[in-house]
Amino acid sequence: MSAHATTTTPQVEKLTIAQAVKAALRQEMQRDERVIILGEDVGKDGGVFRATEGLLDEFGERRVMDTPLAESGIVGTSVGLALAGFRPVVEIQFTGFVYPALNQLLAHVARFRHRTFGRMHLPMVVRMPYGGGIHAPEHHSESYESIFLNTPGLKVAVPSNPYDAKGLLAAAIRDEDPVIFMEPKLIYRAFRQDVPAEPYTVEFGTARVAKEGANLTLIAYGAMVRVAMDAAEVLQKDGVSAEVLDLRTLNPLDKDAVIGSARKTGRVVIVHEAPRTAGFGAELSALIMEHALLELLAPVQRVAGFDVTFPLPKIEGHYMPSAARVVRAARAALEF
Amino acid sequence: MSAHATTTTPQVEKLTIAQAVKAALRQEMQRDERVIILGEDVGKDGGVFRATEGLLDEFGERRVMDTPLAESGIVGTSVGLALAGFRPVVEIQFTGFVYPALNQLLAHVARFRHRTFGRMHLPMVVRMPYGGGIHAPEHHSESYESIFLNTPGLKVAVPSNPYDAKGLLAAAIRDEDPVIFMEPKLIYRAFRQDVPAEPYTVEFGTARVAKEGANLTLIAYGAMVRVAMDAAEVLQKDGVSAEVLDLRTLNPLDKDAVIGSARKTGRVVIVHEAPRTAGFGAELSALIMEHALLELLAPVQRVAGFDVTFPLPKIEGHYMPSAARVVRAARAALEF
Amino acid sequence: MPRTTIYEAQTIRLQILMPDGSVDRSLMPTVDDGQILALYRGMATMRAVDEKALKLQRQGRMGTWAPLRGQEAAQAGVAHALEPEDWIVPAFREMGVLIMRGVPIHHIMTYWVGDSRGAVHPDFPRILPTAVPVGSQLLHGAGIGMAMELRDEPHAAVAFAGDGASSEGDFHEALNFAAVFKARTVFVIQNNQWAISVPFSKQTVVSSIAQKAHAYGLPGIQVDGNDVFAVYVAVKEALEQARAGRGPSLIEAFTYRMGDHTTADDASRYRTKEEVESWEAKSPIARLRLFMTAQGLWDQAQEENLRTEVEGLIEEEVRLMESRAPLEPGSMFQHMYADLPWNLKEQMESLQAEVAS
Amino acid sequence: MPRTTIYEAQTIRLQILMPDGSVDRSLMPTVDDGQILALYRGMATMRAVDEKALKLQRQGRMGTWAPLRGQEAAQAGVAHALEPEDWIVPAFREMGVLIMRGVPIHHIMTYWVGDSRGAVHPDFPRILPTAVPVGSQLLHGAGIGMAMELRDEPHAAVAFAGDGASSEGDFHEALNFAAVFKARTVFVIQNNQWAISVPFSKQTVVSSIAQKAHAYGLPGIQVDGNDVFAVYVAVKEALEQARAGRGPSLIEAFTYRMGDHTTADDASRYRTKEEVESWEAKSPIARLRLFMTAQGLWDQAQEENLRTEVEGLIEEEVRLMESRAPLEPGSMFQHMYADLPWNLKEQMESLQAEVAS
Ligand SMILES: Cc1ncc(C[n+]2csc(CCOP(=O)(O)OP(=O)(O)O)c2C)c(N)n1
Ligand SMILES: Cc1ncc(C[n+]2csc(CCOP(=O)(O)OP(=O)(O)O)c2C)c(N)n1
Ligand SMILES: [Mg+2]
Ligand SMILES: [Mg+2]
Repeated sequence: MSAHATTTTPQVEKLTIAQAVKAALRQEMQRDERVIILGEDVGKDGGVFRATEGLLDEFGERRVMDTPLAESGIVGTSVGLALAGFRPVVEIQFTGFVYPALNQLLAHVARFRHRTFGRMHLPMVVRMPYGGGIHAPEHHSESYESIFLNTPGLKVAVPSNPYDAKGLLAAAIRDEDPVIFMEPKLIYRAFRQDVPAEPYTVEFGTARVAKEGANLTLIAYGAMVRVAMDAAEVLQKDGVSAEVLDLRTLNPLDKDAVIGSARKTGRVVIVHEAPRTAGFGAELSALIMEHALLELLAPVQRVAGFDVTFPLPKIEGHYMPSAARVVRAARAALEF
Repeated sequence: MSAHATTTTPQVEKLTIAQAVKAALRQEMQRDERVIILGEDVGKDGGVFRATEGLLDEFGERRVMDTPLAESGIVGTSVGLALAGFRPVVEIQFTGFVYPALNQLLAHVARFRHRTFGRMHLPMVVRMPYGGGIHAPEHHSESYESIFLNTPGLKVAVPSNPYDAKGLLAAAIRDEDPVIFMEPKLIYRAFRQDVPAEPYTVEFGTARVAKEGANLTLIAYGAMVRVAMDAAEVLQKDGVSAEVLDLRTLNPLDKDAVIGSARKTGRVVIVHEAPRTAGFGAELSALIMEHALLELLAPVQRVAGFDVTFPLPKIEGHYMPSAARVVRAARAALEF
Repeated sequence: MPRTTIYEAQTIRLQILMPDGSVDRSLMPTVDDGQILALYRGMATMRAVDEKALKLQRQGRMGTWAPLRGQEAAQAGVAHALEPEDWIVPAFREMGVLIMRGVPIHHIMTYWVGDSRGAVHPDFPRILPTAVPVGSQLLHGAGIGMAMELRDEPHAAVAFAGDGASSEGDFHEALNFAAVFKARTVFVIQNNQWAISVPFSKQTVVSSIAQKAHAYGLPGIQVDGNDVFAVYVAVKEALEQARAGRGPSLIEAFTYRMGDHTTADDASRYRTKEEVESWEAKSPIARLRLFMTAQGLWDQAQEENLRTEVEGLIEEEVRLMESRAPLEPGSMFQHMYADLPWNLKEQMESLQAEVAS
Repeated sequence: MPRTTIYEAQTIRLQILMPDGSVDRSLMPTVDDGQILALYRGMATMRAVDEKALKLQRQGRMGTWAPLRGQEAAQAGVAHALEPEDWIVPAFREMGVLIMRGVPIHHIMTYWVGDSRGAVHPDFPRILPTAVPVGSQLLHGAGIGMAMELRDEPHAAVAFAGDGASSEGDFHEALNFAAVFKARTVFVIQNNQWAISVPFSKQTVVSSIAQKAHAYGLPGIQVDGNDVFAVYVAVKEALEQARAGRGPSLIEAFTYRMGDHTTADDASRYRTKEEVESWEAKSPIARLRLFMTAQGLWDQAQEENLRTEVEGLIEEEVRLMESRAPLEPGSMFQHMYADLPWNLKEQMESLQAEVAS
């Protein structure tokens, strides 16, 4: 499944997404001493999801910094660190706790290059686990990619598997511009995958065809790729060949892949966890219509989170987009 | 144009949008002593756009409060004030300065009713001038409605004229749920309109047909309604009858009006100032496709801000959607 | 005067009840035996609820739980100083305060099993829901205190947060707004030495949160947070000031989080057993028991009776919690707005169809 | 000890040069005549630029301008203490600092007419752009100071903000991060008594911003901000500490905004002429001139020469600013990312087609 670079004898290791994130952090820190990590509990504790485990021991307190509990402070000081030559990789503990940092992200991080006529820029990464489905407490299950996508100047990556997690994170760290890196915590440890032991990057703006298909396109990213794959399997049993497109980065977006697949199949279902209204599905849907209206055989369907506050664990299962929901939307598209 | 309530002898006054805002604030404060105003410079100075001028003198320091310079503080204390029985109307000086308050807005204001199983709720309004075109300094020209629209639990109103400004603001203040009230500063004083002197409300979720038309629908809100109207006039000269829909509130959205008009004309152009990608135009476009695909004669067009940081005054004119741009998009739809 | 002192002030630490159970009589509040017994009972109940919750969590019958073990005195002392009309603005570890205020334990647990019906209790309209986003609730406490001041209501709000929260910008804004608007608010910071794995020494270089009050012009005091009398006295005084419109205060209860941060945490990764043990010796419950025993107020038999009684109570509360009808999935739509807009209606209907099928 | 003092706070105010031009010799820094003349020249230039900008604005040749009149000593004192390798993190009223550091005046003006080519100057890569969102730049200053500390570079960052900014959460987070990470940062707060129409007394109930340092464990001092020597001494000392890795400091320059907040403001709506006049008597420029005259360093002829020279310089700078080729509309796309993604490329092309037609 992982279309990894064709090295001659690739040494591989079986990693979860969380481990792949850690591997990328470690290798990029080895490669480039300007790379530093800041966040809450990233030091001794190794991060609440253990994505920075062992890095303090390996790189020391000057490169792996437990900060005071203040997200604006973390992102804001990272701006200064980046301007002074570091390449900060920030961990925000959960997407629901990035809000205090939004002023820094929207008013400064996204704009430094533009506002200085290109003379200053911010090579920094803001990592954050996102999404629901793990029975976490309130405010721990958010998916707020929309904010970042309506903010020019940020890039947004959302890996769906260990291979991409490692390669996209390495690419993000090497990028000269700020990247929001959203990690699907639902599948942080859900499965392992062969991942090259060597450092490598996955290019931003290149979607991955997770499954080829002819009758219908399912577009997803992050944790929802698995849901889309499950749905595709169900549909296959009914003789429907669904293509599954994993966007990998939402900005830059692989427009050609999106439009191309939509044109090919004429039917599209978009899946994301964030609330439906003004979610990124709307952008994808609009874009497809703008470029493929005449090829569309049915309205582009959106399977998304409901327009509600993410519910507490007892009923969160009903919130999460499921394969069944995707299948239902696919049928609606097929029967339109 | 203003389809105001049919009172027998309506006493009217000619007001600008800024004056209409002030009139609504004043009358609602007279009606209900729980209504209080908080913000930066709202007192003696009467607000940097004079929307609260005279209110300190009339209602005193306990109801019109100049606060310390801290947006999170303003919104966060308003949450407490609302829980304890007040109806705070917050002024954020510019939309570009609401970011420090986003944690309070997204993590608390939008959710109090949901998180308390409906037992606590927040009748509060957050007013903010938005948008560009007035040669303001950096960070003073933002249009960030997208954030609020992907945040369930908030309502969002954007008046385009004095009549609606007064009626929608009165409705917002009387609403039991939190309302983001975005005021189009480009046209704060651009024109006057007859507005009833008496208090009245404009119902949320009811779009206004600013101009009836048959060949094409232009959908806009706030300052862009005028741009759409100008474009409609140009089109009229070419014999194209454009309908102009003024959304008035983006959440709740008048879906029937949007879909109805799209079905009727088959061609739609959406206009907004916010950056195009993941802007609210995407949601409208997706929604129209979902409900009117077969009636569409052309892809729904979006005329929006570019995907850039709002530029400094010298070139901001090139950023702002113009009637010419709308006309061009309309032609593209007509010639599709 | 070319080099002038423009500000001079001090920060005080208050302690009354020592770890050995002795007290400083000169500072001892006037509390009768019934009050002392109520404090002890409250603290014992908190401890038992905490232990039960951890047990339930291991059995898969409880969601994430944030143990309050070690902070019983800090919470009991505050709760005891409150009047029914005062407002409570908790962070997320204040189950002890709620228990002592009489909120049914099964109700509190309902929230922590992940059911929003437990978020707030209809009989306690002045107790706000748990606040997970660290620090932000302090502004709600400031705002409520502003409301009390604006209406000249003789009530106050107590707003809670931890040492970690003191680093957030909202801490700053809350204390400043409260001071500027003379909010009837008492800020209680339980400095339990840890913010998950980050020790207090990495939150700030100052050695007390109380001294941060100098930035805002409100009284700040540190109390031994494991000393229920010191907490009670300090909070009571601060509340009286606040209720009378004499302004807000900041109280730092210097205590220790004996347990893991939450059931999702493993504190042994980042702190030593020795440290934890050194604080065990300062136990808030044991020292009150020593005091009560020395006073002839308490004996082994009473202790055992209490334990049995509390355990029985908790079993019953767990039963009540678990016997509650399951939460309707559709409820997630119903409390978004006063009314149900078309998009939520559509989505609710589609979910209901899905659940039915 | 049941009631112990755990912290004793003191805040100092420093003043050297009095309004009448006399100085406290015991506190006077070692500055030679050349330095004094440079300070005066810098302040006079700031004043002249400010006046010119206001004139241009009235003629429609300048965008919104934030006059710094009254704050010349605060800015000159800081600028003079800086070394070329130090970083400058301005708010939005620090044109004076930039002028004294040698940033060409026409370049500074370019920004304020609304052209982003003036935001930062290629020869001054350590001067950050104007920060309009109040307070948030202080964190950038803290971060740069952290970088200097991490790399043990003997340089420091100076981060500016106003009294209003001290209420923002970012002020708190910046000072705390700086202290915790021993950032080589000096925070200079120009307390000019007003945040647009809100007086300092409504920002906070404390009487000095310097005393807020007690919350963070860093030295805080108030200086007479209209006294260029006091500002210079305090900042120089703080910078030396910072550069040597001995930690950050907070300096409050107590001064006054003599003009409107910006050209979009009318200060007569909210403050009295008497107040403004009372501060005119404390003028930073006049008192230095009195001092220099008393020292025999300055006379009327020199004053007139300087005025003529500065005016000529400014005319030339305005000419340079106004003769610059207009900004390309397409530039708005070019600096969003290192590369140009497809959406920006499409949008740029559509704009270029529009402009061409
Ligand atoms: C804004 C925000 N950032 C991060 C978190 C994750 N988090 C939850 S509790 C906690 C530590 C809180 O420490 P403290 O304030 O001392 O309270 P304590 O847990 O000790 O009671 C963190 C980092 C959060 N809930 N909110
Ligand atoms: C976050 C934010 N809120 C509000 C504003 C609008 N605003 C610009 S300057 C200003 C007052 C600033 O006062 P102060 O910090 O004392 O600086 P001064 O203007 O006196 O130099 C305000 C409210 C802003 N720019 N940024
Ligand atoms: Mg703690
Ligand atoms: Mg000021």
